[in-house]
Order: sequence, then C-alpha cells, then structure tokens
Amino acid sequence: MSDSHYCPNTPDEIREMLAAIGVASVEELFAPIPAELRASSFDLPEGMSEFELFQRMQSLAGQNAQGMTNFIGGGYYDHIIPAVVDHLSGRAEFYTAYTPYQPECSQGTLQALFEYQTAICRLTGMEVANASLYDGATALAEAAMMALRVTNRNRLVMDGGVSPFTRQVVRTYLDNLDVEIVEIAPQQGGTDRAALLAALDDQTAAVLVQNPNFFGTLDDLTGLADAAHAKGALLVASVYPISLGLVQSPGAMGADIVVGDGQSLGNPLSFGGPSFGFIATTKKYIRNLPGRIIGETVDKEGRRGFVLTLQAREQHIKRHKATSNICSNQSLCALRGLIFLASIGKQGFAELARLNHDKAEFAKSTLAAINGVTVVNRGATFNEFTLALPKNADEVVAKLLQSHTAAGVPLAAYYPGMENCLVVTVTEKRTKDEILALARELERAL
Amino acid sequence: MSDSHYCPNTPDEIREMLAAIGVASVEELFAPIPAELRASSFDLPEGMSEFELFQRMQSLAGQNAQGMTNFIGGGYYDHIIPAVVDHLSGRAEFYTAYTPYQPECSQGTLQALFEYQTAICRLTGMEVANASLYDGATALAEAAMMALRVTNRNRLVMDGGVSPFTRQVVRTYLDNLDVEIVEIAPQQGGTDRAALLAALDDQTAAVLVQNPNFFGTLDDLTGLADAAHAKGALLVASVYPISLGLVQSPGAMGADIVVGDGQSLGNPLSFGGPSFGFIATTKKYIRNLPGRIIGETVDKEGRRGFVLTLQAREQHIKRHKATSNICSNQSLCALRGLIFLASIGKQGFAELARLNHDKAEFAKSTLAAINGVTVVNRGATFNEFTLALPKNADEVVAKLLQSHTAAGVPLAAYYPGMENCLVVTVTEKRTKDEILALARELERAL
Amino acid sequence: MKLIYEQSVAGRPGVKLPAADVPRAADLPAGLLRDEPAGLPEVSELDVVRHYTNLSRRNFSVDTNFYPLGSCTMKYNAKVLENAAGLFSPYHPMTALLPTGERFSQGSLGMLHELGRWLAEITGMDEVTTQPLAGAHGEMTGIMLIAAYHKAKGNRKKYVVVPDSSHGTNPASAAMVGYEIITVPTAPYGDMDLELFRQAMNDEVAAVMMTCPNTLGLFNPHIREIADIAHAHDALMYYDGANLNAILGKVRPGDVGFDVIHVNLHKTFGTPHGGGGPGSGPVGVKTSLVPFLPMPRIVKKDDDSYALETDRPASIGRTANFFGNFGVMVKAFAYMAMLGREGLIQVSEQAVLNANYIMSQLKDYYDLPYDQTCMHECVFSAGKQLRHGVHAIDIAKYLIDRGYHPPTVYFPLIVKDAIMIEPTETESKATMDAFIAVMREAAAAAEKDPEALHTAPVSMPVSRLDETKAAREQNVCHMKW
Amino acid sequence: MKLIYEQSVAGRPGVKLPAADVPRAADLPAGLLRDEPAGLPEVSELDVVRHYTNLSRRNFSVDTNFYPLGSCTMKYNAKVLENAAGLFSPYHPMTALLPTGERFSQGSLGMLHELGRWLAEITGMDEVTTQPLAGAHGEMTGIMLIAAYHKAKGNRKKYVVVPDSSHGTNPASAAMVGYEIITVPTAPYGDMDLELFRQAMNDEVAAVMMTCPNTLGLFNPHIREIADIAHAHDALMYYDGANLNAILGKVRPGDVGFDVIHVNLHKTFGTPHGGGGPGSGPVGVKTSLVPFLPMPRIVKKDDDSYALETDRPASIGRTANFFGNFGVMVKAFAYMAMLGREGLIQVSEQAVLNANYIMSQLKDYYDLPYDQTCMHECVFSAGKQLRHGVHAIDIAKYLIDRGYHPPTVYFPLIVKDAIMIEPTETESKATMDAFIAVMREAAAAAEKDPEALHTAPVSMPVSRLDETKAAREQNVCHMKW
Repeated sequence: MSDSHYCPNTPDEIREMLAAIGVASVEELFAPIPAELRASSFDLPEGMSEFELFQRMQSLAGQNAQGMTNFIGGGYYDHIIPAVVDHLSGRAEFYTAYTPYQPECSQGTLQALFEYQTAICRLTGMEVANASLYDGATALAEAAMMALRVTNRNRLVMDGGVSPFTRQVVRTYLDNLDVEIVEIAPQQGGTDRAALLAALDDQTAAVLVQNPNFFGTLDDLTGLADAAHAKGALLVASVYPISLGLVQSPGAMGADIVVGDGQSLGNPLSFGGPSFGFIATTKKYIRNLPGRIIGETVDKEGRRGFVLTLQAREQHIKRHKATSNICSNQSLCALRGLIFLASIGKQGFAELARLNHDKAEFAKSTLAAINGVTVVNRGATFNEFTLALPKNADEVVAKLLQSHTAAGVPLAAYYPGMENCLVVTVTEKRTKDEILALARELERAL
Repeated sequence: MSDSHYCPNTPDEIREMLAAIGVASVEELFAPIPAELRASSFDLPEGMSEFELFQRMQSLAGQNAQGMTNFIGGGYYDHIIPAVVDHLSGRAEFYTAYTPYQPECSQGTLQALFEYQTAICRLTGMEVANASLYDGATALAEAAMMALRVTNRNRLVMDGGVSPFTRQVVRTYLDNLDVEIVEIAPQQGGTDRAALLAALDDQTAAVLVQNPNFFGTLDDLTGLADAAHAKGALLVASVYPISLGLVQSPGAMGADIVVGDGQSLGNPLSFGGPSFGFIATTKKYIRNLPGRIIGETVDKEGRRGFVLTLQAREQHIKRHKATSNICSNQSLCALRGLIFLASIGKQGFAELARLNHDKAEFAKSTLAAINGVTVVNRGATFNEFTLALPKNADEVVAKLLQSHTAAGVPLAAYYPGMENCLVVTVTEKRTKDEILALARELERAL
Repeated sequence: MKLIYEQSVAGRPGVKLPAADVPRAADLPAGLLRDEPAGLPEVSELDVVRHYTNLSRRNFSVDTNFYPLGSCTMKYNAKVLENAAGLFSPYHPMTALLPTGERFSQGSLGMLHELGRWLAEITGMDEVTTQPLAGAHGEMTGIMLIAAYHKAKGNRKKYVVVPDSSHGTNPASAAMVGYEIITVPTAPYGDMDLELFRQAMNDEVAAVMMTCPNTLGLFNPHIREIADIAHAHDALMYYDGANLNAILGKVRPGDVGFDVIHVNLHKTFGTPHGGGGPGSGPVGVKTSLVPFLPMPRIVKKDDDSYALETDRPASIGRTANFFGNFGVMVKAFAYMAMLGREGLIQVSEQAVLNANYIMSQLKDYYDLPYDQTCMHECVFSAGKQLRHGVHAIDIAKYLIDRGYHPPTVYFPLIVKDAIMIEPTETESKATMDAFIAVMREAAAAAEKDPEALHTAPVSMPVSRLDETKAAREQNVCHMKW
Repeated sequence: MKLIYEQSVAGRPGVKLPAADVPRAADLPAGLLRDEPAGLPEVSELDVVRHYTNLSRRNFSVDTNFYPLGSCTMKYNAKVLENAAGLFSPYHPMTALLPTGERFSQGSLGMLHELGRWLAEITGMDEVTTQPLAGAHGEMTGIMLIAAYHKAKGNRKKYVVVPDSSHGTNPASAAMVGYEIITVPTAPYGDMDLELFRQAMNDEVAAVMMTCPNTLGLFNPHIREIADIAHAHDALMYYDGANLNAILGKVRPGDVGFDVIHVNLHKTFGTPHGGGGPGSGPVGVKTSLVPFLPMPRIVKKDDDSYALETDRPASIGRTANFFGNFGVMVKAFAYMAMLGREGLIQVSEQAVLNANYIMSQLKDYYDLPYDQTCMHECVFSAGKQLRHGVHAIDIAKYLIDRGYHPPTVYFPLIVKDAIMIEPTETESKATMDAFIAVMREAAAAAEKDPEALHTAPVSMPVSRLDETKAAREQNVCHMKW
C-alpha cells in the first residue's frame, strides 16, 4: 500500500492493525461515509521525490526576478537578520511543537514568549503585551475592536497616514459591526491635526494613527494623546519597531494601545509572510487583550515557571463571548523577533535605528538634489520619505524595475492627487553606492 | 577594549578580572614573552560585520561557475543528499561538541558513531570498522601501513586502477619508510591480472586495488584475494560506497581490509572536502586499526552505553608507538553518512545503486553510439565508464566546459597514452535529458 | 533557567552592524527622540545561542516525542519543506504591487495560484483565497464572505448555528462578524441532533458551521440533509477544515453541500506548528461567493502569466496586508506536490487506520462515550479513572513523565474529562504500540496508585504550575512596575 | 536509547528516490552482484529525525554548556560561518583539475590562496599549503617536508626531538615518517630543560617539535635559543600550532626561529569541532621548504587570476586527494575576515586574560604545579584532592552533574592528575564565575563527601561506563557474529 516514507506502516503492520480493529480493509473504516457523499473528483498531479520537488521549487523561485535592490517598504522591510536567528528558531523543539497547552513540557516556548512580551513592553514603553497576533494590520484591527470594548463606544477616528492596506483591513474587520470610522485625509504627508481633533467627539472610542506614517513622517503623539483622553477616547498607535531604537516610545507619548508588525525584527521578506503582529497596552486593559498571554508563576516546589494565563478571555473557553476568535499566535515569528532583539542588543538596537536614519537622510538629501525633485514630508521622517517627482511616479518606477531597482512605492493607487509621489525606503542594508546608483537612475528616468 | 560580541567581556569586567589576577593591564599578562620575540608584523585586513562578511562570501562563491552539469567524478560524486542530513547533522549538540572523551555527556556522538561503524561493516561485509578516517585516499595509505604492521613485510603491490591521486597519497605516506611499492599498469581500463599475480611474492604485505577502479571497471576480487592469501599477503580494497548497493561486498570477495571515501554518502561536493574515509577489517586485526573506535559496554547500573575503546593503540597514550598519529576523526561527516544511509534505508540504498547503474549504462550506450566513440572498459562498469574519442579529450572537455558541462575527466594527465580517453560519471541526479544533451554537445565537439 | 534579561551585563556588545558609509544625520527634534534605549538584553552571541538552545531543550515536539494532540494534527513535518520555503525568503511582497511589478514576481504569484487551484480541487470548491493567516482568521473571513453574500442579496440575517461539539473559534469568529450564536446539542449517536437542528433553523440564520468529521472524530452521515435544510433557509454551510486530514480524496466538502471552507495548512498539509504558529488558513468558496473574495485576487491570464486583480467592487476588502502567510504556503504547496494525488489519499487512509487502531487497543481501558468507527482521531473519557479520583489531567501528566506529549484533554467540552487522541498517519505501529502500553499502565496506575498520578510530572524542569497565581498576579512582563 | 537498527521494520520504506527516466540496464554478472542488500535500517523519515534529534540531546556541546576542554580551544563557533560554508557546497573539486578548469573555480581557488596568505602573515611563514586535513595530518606533512629538505641536502637524519610535555601526535607523526624519537624532560620551571635539550641535540636530529605556549600553558622565553641550537645542527624547528590561540598578533613562530608550522583551524579560527572532526591543518613553511610543498599549488598569476601548479619535481606529492577540508577552510577564512586584525589580537588577549582569571580564582583550591602567569590555559593538579581519595576524574564527573563539560584531565602526562582548563575568549566573566564557584564546591566536596564524587555523574542517561568490558569484548558493531 505504502510507497511513502511519510506513511510508514508496512503491509504486514497494516494487516495486523486491521485484524486488531476487526475490519478486513482500510476502506471498511470509511464505511460511515455513505457512498453518495464520496468525492466526485480528486484530480491532482502525481507525487514526486524530494529531489525532484526541490528542483521544482528552485525553478519556481527562479521565476521571480533575482537580485532586486529594494527601496520599497510599505509595511515590509529589508533588514539584516543575524545568522543566529535562523539557527535558533530552526531548533526542531521550537518549530515542531505546538501551543504550550502542557506547560511542564513546554517551558522552552513559554519562557521565550514571556521574554518576547517583555521585549515588546520595553520597546513600546507599555506595561503588558500578548504573545503575538497575526500581523501588524490585523493587530490594528484587533486594537480597534479592543478600544470599542474598553470604551463601550462605536466610533473610530483613523488617520489617513495609516497604511492604506492596513486601513482596508480595519474597515473589513469592522464592516459588519455597528461602528462608524472617520478617516482624516493627510496633508503634505502628515496628519491634518486640526481636522483630526475636530473629528473627536464623546462617542469616539479611539484615535488610530501610524508613526512613522505611510509617508515616513514622524509625529510627536503627545498632544494627540491628551486630546483623545480629554474626550474619553484611547490613542491607538501602530509603530514600526525598528524606529523605536531612535524615536520616543509610544508609551512615553501617551498611547493606550500600541501595535505594529514584527517582520522587520528578524523575519524574512518571504513575499509578505509569515511575520507577527504585536500588541501592548497598560495593565488596566489586560483582560481586554486578544490572543494568548504568558504569565509567570511557580510550581509546587516554588520553582519559577511560565503558563498560558487569563485564558478565560479566549475562544476555547468563552466561545462567542471571547475577546477575539484568535487561537494560534505567530509564535515562531515572535521567537525570531526576540532572538533578533537579544542578539542585536540594547546598544545595537539604538545603533541600528540610527544607521537606518542616517542612510535614509543621506538618500533624502541626495535624491532631493535632483532637478525637479522635492521632499513632500514636513518635519522629520524615519527610514522612509516621500518625494514629489516632476513626472508620473508609476512610469518612473516601472522603468527602474527593468534594471531590478525597486525605487519606491508610487502613491497613485493609494492617494488620489499624489500621482507624482513616491515613497522611498532606505534600510541599513542599502549601501551608499546603491543610493548613489538610485539617484543616477532616477535622474536618467526623469 | 572590546567591540566584538565574540569577546564578550566589558571594560568593567576586564578591570575586575585584572584586579583579581593582580596585574594592571592585559599587556602585563604577556610579560613572559620577551620583547625581542614579539611579532614583527600582523598585516591583516580590518574586520567587518556579519552582514558584510556574508555578502563578501556570496561574492566569492559567485566567482565559481554557476550551474555546472557534472559528468565528473574522480573520487567525488554528485549525489542526492536528503534534507534530513543537513537538518540533523546541523544540531548544535552534534557539531559543536568535540571528541567524546567524557562518555556520560557524549552518548549522542558515541552511539551515532557506533551505529556508523555498524553501517560500514554491513556495507562492506566486514566485522569491525573504526569511527572514520580523514578521506578515502589517506584511508588507503593507513590501510597499507596497517598491512605492513600486520604482516611485518615491506612490499606492496598497487594496481594502476587505483585513483592516480590516491596512489600519489599512498606513495607520499610511504616515501620515507623502507617500503617497496610495485605498481601494475592497467590494461584497457582494467587490472592486468597476470602482471599483478606475477608481482606477488613472499615479502608482499598487501595487494591494493580499487573497485570499481578509476576507469569505472568492476572486478570480481575473489581470485585476487585467494592469490594474495596464498602468498601470505592481505587484500586491501578501496571501494565506492554507493556501488555496494548493487555490487558484491568486498568482504564476501575475500578482502582483508576495506577502505573508501564516504563523500558520496550524504556529504556535499564542497570543492573536495570535508568528507570521511572509512576503514573496516576482520576482528583479528582490530588492534592494528588506526583511529578512534567506539565500543559498546554497560554502566554501573547495567544500562547500555558506548565509549572510546582500545585507546591503548592511540597516540595520546602510546605516543610514537601508536598505530597511527591520528587524533581527530571526521565525526560529523561520518554522522552525515550514517543519517544518509538510515534515511535512504535498506531497499532504498539498493535502488539508489541500481538507479546509478541504469543511468550510467544508458549514457554509455548513448555516447558509444556517437561516430568514432568507443568504450574502453572490458566487462562491467558501475557509474563511471571510459570512452575513447576520435580526438584529444582535453580539447573536448575544455570546449564543453564553456557551456558549463563538465563532460568527464580526460586521462592525458594521469595515464600516458590515453590522451583521447575520457572517464564519464553518471549519478542518479543526471536526467535523461541531460545525458542526451551531453551526447549532442559531444557529437558537436568531435 | 534565568531570563535572557537576567544575563544582561551593561556594556556587553551585541551583533556587530555594518559600518556607516554615509554621514551622520542631524538628530531628530527633542520631542521625537527616545530618552533612553529600550531595555533590551546586553549579551554576547554565545549567550544568546546557549540560552535559546537550552530553552528549546525544555520543549516536547514532534521531532522529539510522539505528540498525539487531538484536533491539532501533529504530523511529521518533512525537512525539505523548510528548505523549500527558504528559497523564497528574499522576495518583497510590494514588488508585485508596483506598476508592472507582477512580472517580477511570477514565481510567487504562480505558486499561490496553483496552490489555490489544488485546494479548490481537494475541497470541491470553485475558488480559493490564500490571504487568511490562520484557521480562525479563515473562519472569520469565511463568515465575512457569507455576510457580504447576504447583504448583496438583501437578506436580513442575524444568527449563526453551531453544534455544541464545535471548536470555540467557530462561535467566536461568527461573533467577531456581528452574529449571534445558536448552539445545537449533540445527539447520543455523536452528531449534531438533527431534529433539534431542524427546530433551530429559521430564515434569520446566515450560516451553519460544521466540523466534519466532528470533534468527536465522527463523520456525520446526515451532512447533506443538514445542508439541504440550511439552504432552504438561504443559510450557507461553513466547513471548518480542522479535521480535513481524515477525508482527503474520500469526501469533498464542496460536493456534499458546503459553500465555504477554511483549510488549516499547518494541520492537513504538514507545515510545522511553530510552537503556536504561524499557521495559514486559505478559504475556498462556491461560485456564488467569488465576487466577495478579498483583494488582491491572483489571476492567470491568457498568456499563462499571473496578474493581480484589484478592481473588485463587491470584495470584502483585505483581511491582511499582502498575500497571506506566504512562507507557510510554500511548505504546504511543496507538501502537496511531493505527496501527489495517491500520497494524499494515503494520508487520510493511514490517519484513520492509526486512530482506529489506538481506539481498539485502549477501549477496554478507558471509557469510549461514542463507540463507533472513528475517523482520524478518537475521544475517550477518563470516566473509569475518575472513580479513583484520577482526572484526565493526571493521565496527561503521567504521559509527560513517560516521554509522550499528552493528547488533548477536556475537549470537546461535551465529553466529561475528554482524552482526544490523534496519532496522524506519520506515526508507525511501533510508536503507537509503545504509547498504548503506557496508556494501559496509566489506567492500571489509576487503580493502584492514584497519588502517583496526582504528583506527575516529576521528570520535567518544573512540576505542575500554579495557574491561579499566574492569573491573579498577571506578571506577564519582566519589569519593575 | 534503542539503536536505529533496533527500530528497523522489514519493508518500511526510506526516502523516496527520483523515478527512473531511463531503461533498466542488464544485470551485472553473477559474481559481481551483491547477494543480499546490506543490512541498513528500514525506518521512516520521522524515525530517523526523532532518533538523531534525541541522540543529539545526549551530548554536551559548546552551544549548550561551558566546555573548557584544555588544549582543544572550544570557542563559540559563529553561526554565520555555517551559512558561509554552505555557499560553496555545489562545487566539484575535479572542475579545477580539468583542462582550463581553473577559470571555472576562481572563487574557491581565490579563497584558498588568500587564506594561505593570511595564515602566512599570522604565523610569520613564507608559504602555506592548505591540503592537510587535520592537525596531526599537518604535523605529518610538516615532518615529511623536513625529511624532503634533508634528503635534498643529503643530510643523514634519524631523530626528532620532542619535550615530554608534547602532544602525543608529535612523536606519533614523526614516527609515521620513519624517525626515532628523543624525548627531553621538562624542567621545574615548566619548560623543556634547556641543558638536557642541548645535550640531546646532535647532527642526526632532523627536527625539534615544540608547542609554544606549551601544554602547561606556558610560553618558553628561551625559544630563540633553542632554535639557534637546533639550526646549528641543521635541525629544523617545527611549531605545533595547537596553542596558537594564545599569541595571535603577539608572537609569530616564523619570527622566532620556527621553520614549519601547522595550524588547527578548528581551534584557533573558530570552526566547529564536529564531535571529533572534521578539522583542518594547513602547514606554513619558510622559503627553504617551499619546493617540497604538496601538489597542486595554488598560485596567483600576473592577471590576478588563480591557477594550479603541478610541475613541482621536488614536491612530496599529495597528502590528500584534492585541496584539503575545503568547507572547514571557508569557515576559517570567514572567521578571519570577520574578526580582522584587531579582532584577532583581541582573541588572544581575552583568551589569556580569561585563563589567568580562572587560575587566580582556583589556585587556593587546587594545586598549581607551575605557578606562573599562564597563557590561554592553566593546568592544575588534583593533588590536594588525592589526599581524600578524589581523583581528577571524580572532579570531572562532578562537573558533568553540574552542567559543565569537564576540563581536559590526565594531560599533560607530566602533571599528576592534571586538570587543564582553557576557557577561550568567547566566554564571559559571568560564565567563568559560575564555573569557578562549582569548582570550589567540588574541592569542598572532596574534603567532606568524597563518596559523592566517586558516584558522579548521576544526572546523565548513563553513569560511569565499564571501559574494561568494552576493551575486552570489542563489541564495535551491532551484528550477530
């Protein structure tokens, strides 16, 4: 029966098992399924050996363009990943385990996730974090729903500087609920603070912002937090974690819930996933957090140990009254984030952010020196900035793609009226030479 | 002082340590070295970050020709390596440990090497094997020296079908000893059996043969073993392990010492190393084996365990009277070999050899059908065969290299008079299409 | 073990970064500048390696232990899949979204498209979205699609029906989309009570969510009748794919009346569970729901190239930023390609054989509340053992000491002290026989020495942990408050 | 744990092979055909994975435990080096040996050439061969080069001189090349007795083999004088590079009179030890020995390309098939490139600091037969503990129970119950302090409870093993005899 070493039982063993069960054939075990319910088709290719498979996968990967120089971000960032991250997250005991339901034989995962939660709190300046969510976009949607629960209100004010993809996710999540979402159109790549403040009212559950925003602009959220709080609303900030090596923590700026995407912390681009979302808040809201939470405790002998805690919020116990339907987290990706942060370290993380900033500022001034090119952002940016070109940015980007330079994200598709604008991303992996080459190519294309 | 995370101590810690030692500076610790002995130069490049390093290494590797289609062997073979081999030999507990001097905390390595020794015995049809030697060539040299010790004689008869590289290694090893080596020139790609038998005398310690030989020719060694034994000499056979899935074991053919290179068992080509040499013999010669040997025993509670055994043969105890100067083995490569064999399995290993044979026979008949091309080998071959071309093989190979086809190993450099001859290797990784393409290219080049 | 933070030494340098090849930029304005670096560890690379290597050794996992965690399908994850996923790690998802960018991402887009086609064929659906990031995310997406369907038709719907044996994610996902939940009890024969279901149904029901085989491991033979009843109310049938591993090539949910399905790639298609994720939850739908699928859609053009379609006015929008958990999908795609048609059928046959074998060998030792041929998992109760004061959790902890990851316990909720065993097809008879022997020992120990079970486990770095303390103290971050 | 063979089940299939795309060939002649398949295991991929994963967990290793094994330089092996070596895995060594083949292997040849240049600079030698496969192999190669030198000059040489503190490989390697050994005792001050050495020297001595710092961890300040004496007899000076980690950038053996050196890349240059290998043992020589280096030589041509030189009539030939343990050398090359000049100097400084720190903290607890500033390692004696019947081995086994790999014990042979500690530069003060505390505990336990030390270790899968039984029974292969 078996020619696959993934189904190891031999014909003899299968015979013995059937005899022990008391049936004559494997097919007999499927007897509970009436014939009229049987599959009408199962038209799939023939299997292949591991060697043939790997060749096929190499061929598929080879159909993507090779050696692209990335000046694109838009939520995913091309950062250094120290070799230890792959090696340690590749430990089978981590990646072939599951949710640590049985804490005594899962202390590896549990302690690591507790350390991860700690790292997120320390980065964001918050008090509590969960063990990770799916990604940054769904994390903002969950945070929005959490704010609705916490405040028992039904109105959200969302800044237009939040990634258009993420805004779409938030809208999709809330579409069937009785929630009003007010979006504030950005101005010159920044928040229209006056319009935003004007939109706040006493039914507003939260203000949702992104910092740095989709244009790369940084904002001091302190005033916004105060204004939101004055109306009884929460400030929910989505942040780019690498920026937190340089930029004031959202906690210090007064945010009530902080979310973000952890891809830039040790997770490869991998065409968009998997990564992880993080969410952190203040201790008073802990019972409203979605997702798994790891807590410290002791065993009967008083030894420190870690467990899944506050599970009464969750779907497997609370079912439809749970804080979220989330069951899995992105444990392995969060572990990668933790190992990334631990190996880069406290000073290294600050240096990394600084290096990103320095490279981006160099690129900004270099590109802005091109005739007809101007910087859209008012004020400071981190790692990304927005240029206004003297011609349509879509065309320019398409042209540079041909020489395998991804020059930036053109804004036509996302911000009507910004057809000539381009968001350029510069991480620590981009060299001065690559930046200068981009400038030359861009100049040529204009 | 430190900016490297590989030297972790901080300036504060260094100060504390210096104070504890009672010196004022690290330099003071080097005071025992007189100034006139200090390094006159240390002119090395500046260090770099991990990221820059990996880019440099990618650039270096990229300076090798990419996508070569290998029809070359000559001792190293392009075989399938199941993914489990990398994953399991990549377990840090295996590769960052050292020689299992302390058996209680080294049972992983020890049991694995015991299983490896068993696998080698079963493949070769011998009774005992050591825990691996450096490579196949040095294994033959060690076997030759072992035969000299066992027989207390000083003459070796070495067949010219042994790889020319390996023969050179044997000669180099024995060059300073009082040993005569008689080499028997091959005929038509095979052993000149009559000449070899005629060379045997009662001072001959051993006959050294390779099976299949450098031309790919297989030989039934039984008669040779009998003839050697009749003169009191040993038969030492170097074998290609993949062939042992199909070909009679050297043990069954009467060999006294069997060696070979284990690269083809789960070790990558890696420009020629590391791989491992194996050596196996009969139980009566075990005390003459070079290298580490693992033995089974029990602990005080009667539990099975494994230890380094018969260490009294070895250099760290016997010093200049040791059976060899060998200290390390190629433990990790041997482990790869073991995992390769275990994952391919008993039937799979036979199938693998058959697949190699079928592909090579198909290639042989396909290439021999080209006008002017003939097969040199008389009798059966495994995996490799030798063609006589109608023109100089060096030129043909150089030509095909330009299209990244390594068509085979031309013999001019190794066998005077065989300037038109080419040894072609075909493993299970070469597809029918690649073989047909080789035929087309070869035809075009002739 | 100490926390990594407790190993931190001020000034210990981390991984070296590339040297700056550009001038240092001006500082950010004061209000934006962080006042002090985040309190990350200051440890050497060796510290990191030794810490996480040793931490990993405190886990049970499929690669180290038999892990018959029911409902989670903890099958062996082929190593080549890890290598295959690595091939795609350098590709940026935004590339495909740039003008003309699709042509630079044909490998990735093609893989996703073909994966979707295969999943559609396997489940009997018409189209598939690969965007959902996990099973529960797929459920929510599926319910959103159903909501969009009803909205487009002008249906006024308020309820989602689930059996009481359902996974908690089912009602939770429906609630996330704003539905109220109607729960239908399980009949003594182990399936949703057909009569009670019929009574529960009304025109305000948007969907019926079923797991089939259900969480008792039983296949519901009335599934088509249930679908007919639902459809008569224009309620759509949602298939929770958690147990798909039982029926590959045997039943296609789309054939028997389901309209929407999510597939847990990490369960059925052999991608590793990662200590809790990442998973991946593609959703398949019937034609009537295709207009509502999330954006962007990957389409195959006439010239066999792949493109992104964003002009889909009826779409529910986006459920994630990009294309889903791509790396997980690469592994699932490779898994399917490697096993192929026959291999996948064999998966279900052997999974079902293994589960029935374990059931047959343990039913004399543990109560079997629903004594029928099971599918890929079997659910016992520790009822017999309860008489000696031994609970399912005690059996579980005993197994830990014997080197086995426990089965799922206390789920499904409808079975008292449930013990839910799913061996999967990748385990051999030899492994199961050893497990069976230990389970029988546990049953014997429950009679003879219940106290020993109460104190288990004793062989792990920690014994049973105080969960109440954890919940009370809420110490979820290593920090001075 | 069971052996993999004991898990074998007849008929269990292994990894699937590619389908044959060619016709089946005729069978081999009967005499050549194997009569039955070799008795390899018949196990599933999961069996293999679980078995070797769990076996690996029965090892101590640098990544899991402090491993201060003296003379072995068990430093942390940076993970990026593994990745770097993987980049070169597809390249066939024969490619470079084909006609015009060098131009298709410029990356590999260039790496080897540059590695050789760096090693020459580090050791103060003129040229380097990268062919030797391990330290002992390098020693043998070095002695062969010396023999070739003497032969070419017509020198009649018969002896090689070694100090009694030398590694066993030194005399063994010299003996392999046919030399007789003269052993010179160590003086009370911890170095080869200069006067006895002078007396031992004669014109038939081919070479003097020194380890410097020696196996006591001490640097010999008379090294140049020794070299002068040797050279006066036209004996060459051989440097055993085992302890090179102590003197990077501080001393170059070539500067102080050595003519030949081997370098253990796996010790000094951070490549992992692999459970016993592979290592790599490049050999550096002064100009006078260059003509004898093994073939092929890698040379850099005027156009900066790399080529192989095979026409070297004086060469000793080959010591291995190809270019040495290439993959190991990639790691060493990457290590040197990453650390750079300053980083390598720091390696030795910190290695020496760490060793002296441990020495200073333990010398009140253990006998220190040579109480001087040490280099990268320090050698204690368990003399104090012997008075309570506690041997070095008992201390070692106690350490195992406390999670430390023991230091080297009973070597060098000239120290009674030697305990040889080499922390390496990659360990932090914190790690060493914890180790020091446990070593002090062991010393205290030796006085108070020697029996506890005799029964250690108790925490491992096995306790002390019966080595006599192993040697007597010689059960080295799982097979019915």
